[in-house]
Amino acid sequence: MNIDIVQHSPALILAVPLLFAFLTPIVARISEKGRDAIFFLGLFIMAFFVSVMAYEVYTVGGWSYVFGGGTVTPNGTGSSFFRILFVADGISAMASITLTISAIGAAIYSYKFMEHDTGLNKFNTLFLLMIAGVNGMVLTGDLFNLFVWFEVASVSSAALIAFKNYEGEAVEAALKYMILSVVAGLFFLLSIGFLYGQYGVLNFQLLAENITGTNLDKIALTILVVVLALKAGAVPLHFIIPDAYSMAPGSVTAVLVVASQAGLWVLFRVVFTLYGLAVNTFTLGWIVIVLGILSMFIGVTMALVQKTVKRLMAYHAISQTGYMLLGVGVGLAVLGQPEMDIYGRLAMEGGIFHIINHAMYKGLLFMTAGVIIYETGKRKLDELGGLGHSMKWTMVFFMIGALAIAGIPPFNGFASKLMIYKSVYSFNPLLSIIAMVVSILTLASFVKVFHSIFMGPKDESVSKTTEAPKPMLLGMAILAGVVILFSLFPGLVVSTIVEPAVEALGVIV
Amino acid sequence: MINQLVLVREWHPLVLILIGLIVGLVVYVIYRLGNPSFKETRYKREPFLSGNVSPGESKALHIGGSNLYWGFTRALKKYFKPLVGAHTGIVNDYLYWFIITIAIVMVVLYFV
Amino acid sequence: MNWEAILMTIPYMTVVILFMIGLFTVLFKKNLIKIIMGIAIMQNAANLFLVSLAYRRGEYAPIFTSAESTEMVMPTAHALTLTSIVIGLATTALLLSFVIMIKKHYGSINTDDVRRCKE
Amino acid sequence: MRKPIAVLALLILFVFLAMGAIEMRPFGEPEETEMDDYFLYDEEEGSQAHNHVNNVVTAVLFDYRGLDTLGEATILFAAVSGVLTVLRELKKEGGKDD
Amino acid sequence: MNWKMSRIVRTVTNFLIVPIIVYGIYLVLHGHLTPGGGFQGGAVIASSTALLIIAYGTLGEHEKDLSSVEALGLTLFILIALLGIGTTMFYNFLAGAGGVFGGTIPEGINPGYINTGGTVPLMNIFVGLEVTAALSLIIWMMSKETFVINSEKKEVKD
Repeated sequence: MNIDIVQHSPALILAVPLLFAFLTPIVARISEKGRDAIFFLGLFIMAFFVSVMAYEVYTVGGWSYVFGGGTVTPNGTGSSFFRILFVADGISAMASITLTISAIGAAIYSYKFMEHDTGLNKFNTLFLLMIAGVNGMVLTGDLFNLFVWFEVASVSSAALIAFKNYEGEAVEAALKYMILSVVAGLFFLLSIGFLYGQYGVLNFQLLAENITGTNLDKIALTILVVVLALKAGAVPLHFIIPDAYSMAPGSVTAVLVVASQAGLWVLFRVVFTLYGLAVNTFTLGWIVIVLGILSMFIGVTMALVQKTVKRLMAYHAISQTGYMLLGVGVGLAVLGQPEMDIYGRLAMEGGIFHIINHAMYKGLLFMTAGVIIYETGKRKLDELGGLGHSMKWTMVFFMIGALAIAGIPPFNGFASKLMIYKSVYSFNPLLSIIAMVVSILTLASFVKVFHSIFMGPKDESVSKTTEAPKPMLLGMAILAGVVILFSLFPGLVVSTIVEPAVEALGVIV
Repeated sequence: MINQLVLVREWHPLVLILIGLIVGLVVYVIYRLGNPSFKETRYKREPFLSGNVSPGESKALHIGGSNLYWGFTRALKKYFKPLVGAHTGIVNDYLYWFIITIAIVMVVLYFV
Repeated sequence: MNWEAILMTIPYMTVVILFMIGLFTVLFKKNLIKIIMGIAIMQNAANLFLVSLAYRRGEYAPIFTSAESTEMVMPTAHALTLTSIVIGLATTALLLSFVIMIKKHYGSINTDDVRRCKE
Repeated sequence: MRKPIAVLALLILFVFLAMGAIEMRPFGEPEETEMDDYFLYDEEEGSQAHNHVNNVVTAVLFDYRGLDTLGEATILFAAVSGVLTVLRELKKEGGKDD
Repeated sequence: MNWKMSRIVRTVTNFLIVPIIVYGIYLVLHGHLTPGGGFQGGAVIASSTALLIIAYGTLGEHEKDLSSVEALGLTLFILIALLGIGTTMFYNFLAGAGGVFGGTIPEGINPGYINTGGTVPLMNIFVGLEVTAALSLIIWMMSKETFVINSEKKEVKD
């Protein structure tokens, strides 16, 4: 039997974490070491398949994987569209790469971080399930299958948020997250019903051929956009995000950021691939832009008044999501206007480049916050201080993350933000200025965090704390290394990873 | 093509790091030019608190967290008060926002 | 006014009304258990919608024991409904377990009291 | 104050969804049935040859849309793991918090 | 503390459980021929667990066993799906091959033969296993957390 793992890699990316998640409860009965071993084994096998798929996508091109089809077809023909398809293209490759790096960093970090907790079998299982859910969301080419993986990601993230069940706030955050996700998921199901009832198909490509922009299409589109914006955490649907990010265990939060971004990837797929020019893209683009501007501004101003570390960072995550929405919204608004196309493309490249940058440095920042809570047991900014004396490496990692998120020149945050500023300026100068103001406020906010956590005199409470354990430092170092790598070679990253993703959305000049 | 334009010609991270190193070198040279006869004594480093005794190295000297942008948030109280007030923590309110957003987007998409 | 065409949309109107009842419950009831009941009503509305999309007038269940392939209703929507029923069950179970824990920690299941995470 | 706005939004939503329901195709007369007819009957292979199973819904559930079923079973598994996680014994006092 | 219902209820439960489980297994095994399948059959079998919990007030210390059974069912399910990877994942490689569940079905209306369907009946069985264990666990965890503990408290008070 001759198996071509390159062709099968999209399916295996999904199947491997699922298989290892299912094996975890069985192996855990035999030995705890074995449980941890298969946890990491699953992640590394998945990383291998992700790199195989990404290499093929970037060198040769994308393909569709037909589940249960008699043969592997290069781009899906005829009846194979009636089965479930997985699409290996620039978008899914980039999203999977982002997820894999974050997940490996977070997994190594959590090896030590979760040590004092009970119920680690479930933690490992749910962690792998969440990764599988996010992978399924970004890879799938079928509307109902998208709903299924959306729910997998929601259920497992909610369970992970409530992992610290001895804290009432954690359960409360998980409950709110779950209620909002379930209600959103039901709206999603309703819009799937509208589209299926009209066209009798569920595949993205077949739907895109059929959609003409009738009233029913518009209703379905509205629901899809708002639901996916909720998953991504855009203002005014962001309320669950700070709760969830701040109450989840520190190691999970880095992956939760990527799980939220999966909503963003799917949103781009829906508005570009599924609808495209069938609806008024100018209006739709402005809706996305307004959501982005609101997220940016309200996120950052809410962050200024926060009093706990992780909540503050969660509001910054919302604010950074605004940049991505802004970039892609501008790209959408100018879709079909040839004279503006070049700026639209640049804006989209900036927005999409910002996604992977944000996943890296925000994951890093959440991990440093986790270290601080792990070592001191305090989460309020007022109670902290002087930790720079005892946690040198954590401080360095925090500084890398903070400078990157604030868009200070040599770092990768600046590269993507500059692309957004430049292109958005030629679309509408005011939007660009707002984006810059938000960037300044971000810097101000992180100066505050840095000052109140790491600066200050050395006293007894500081001398009790020690540097974070080695596995946690390694987990942070992986993400910090990626941030520095992206900072040094932004041109290379944009031309290899980001451009195929933009092309996969069908925006080719 | 655009990326080359933006990322390479206008700025390049390596160039910026180089500039940073040069600036660091200049700073170091200026630092070396300082008067080497400076002797650090107790009174030269301590803050002047109108003749009061300095509290020394303690938490009291550290301005932390919520005090740092006190003036800023107070000046913009009119903006912050309704904004913070909107985050009520009641799950029904969050659902209201969800429904309101759907309704607004639906009206906008339908009529514009 | 084409009354017959409107009559043909009564199943869909039922779905919309049922969905709205569920949504109303979710929005305006303060008891967490009632909110979950509202979610269950919405789930049933969505399932009903999918099943009603599958129907073709005068045709039979898609099983070859009793019907020819030319006289069967559409099978996909039935499969989707089965999937969404199980999804609904799983999410409801998780929500209820959260509520049990909330009751333990907060001593109340009124949403006005369950608001330690705010601002 | 938010409640009246929410009621208004709910009404707007109701109007739009009802409009959508009226614009839907008539009940029981689907127009586009290419996908479902392929599951029931195939010109080349014959009706049952390619779904291998008498019960077409099961064929769709486990063969054509098998991945959905895997996902659905996964959700159940995740929910059970979640229930076991949330309802596990609360951590005892002592030890490092968080 | 062992809380249980009256002897009548327990005896009736003992008699009822067998037909419930048999009916559930029937639904699972005939999933590819008649309405039903892994989920429905599993739910029916799990209802017997609910009956046991109500009658006897306990399910014993079997949480880990049930969890393992559930995981085992899913593992076998995904392995069956992966075995089709000679062509693609979820390919029905057993159908028509003549082996286990490999019979061919005649054209048109037929009474239904159980030895057909390829991987579909196998997947039904594994999903049935998973659903049985999963629903039993959910029911047991929730009743342990709510009514079993509350009734124990009541007994202590008396």
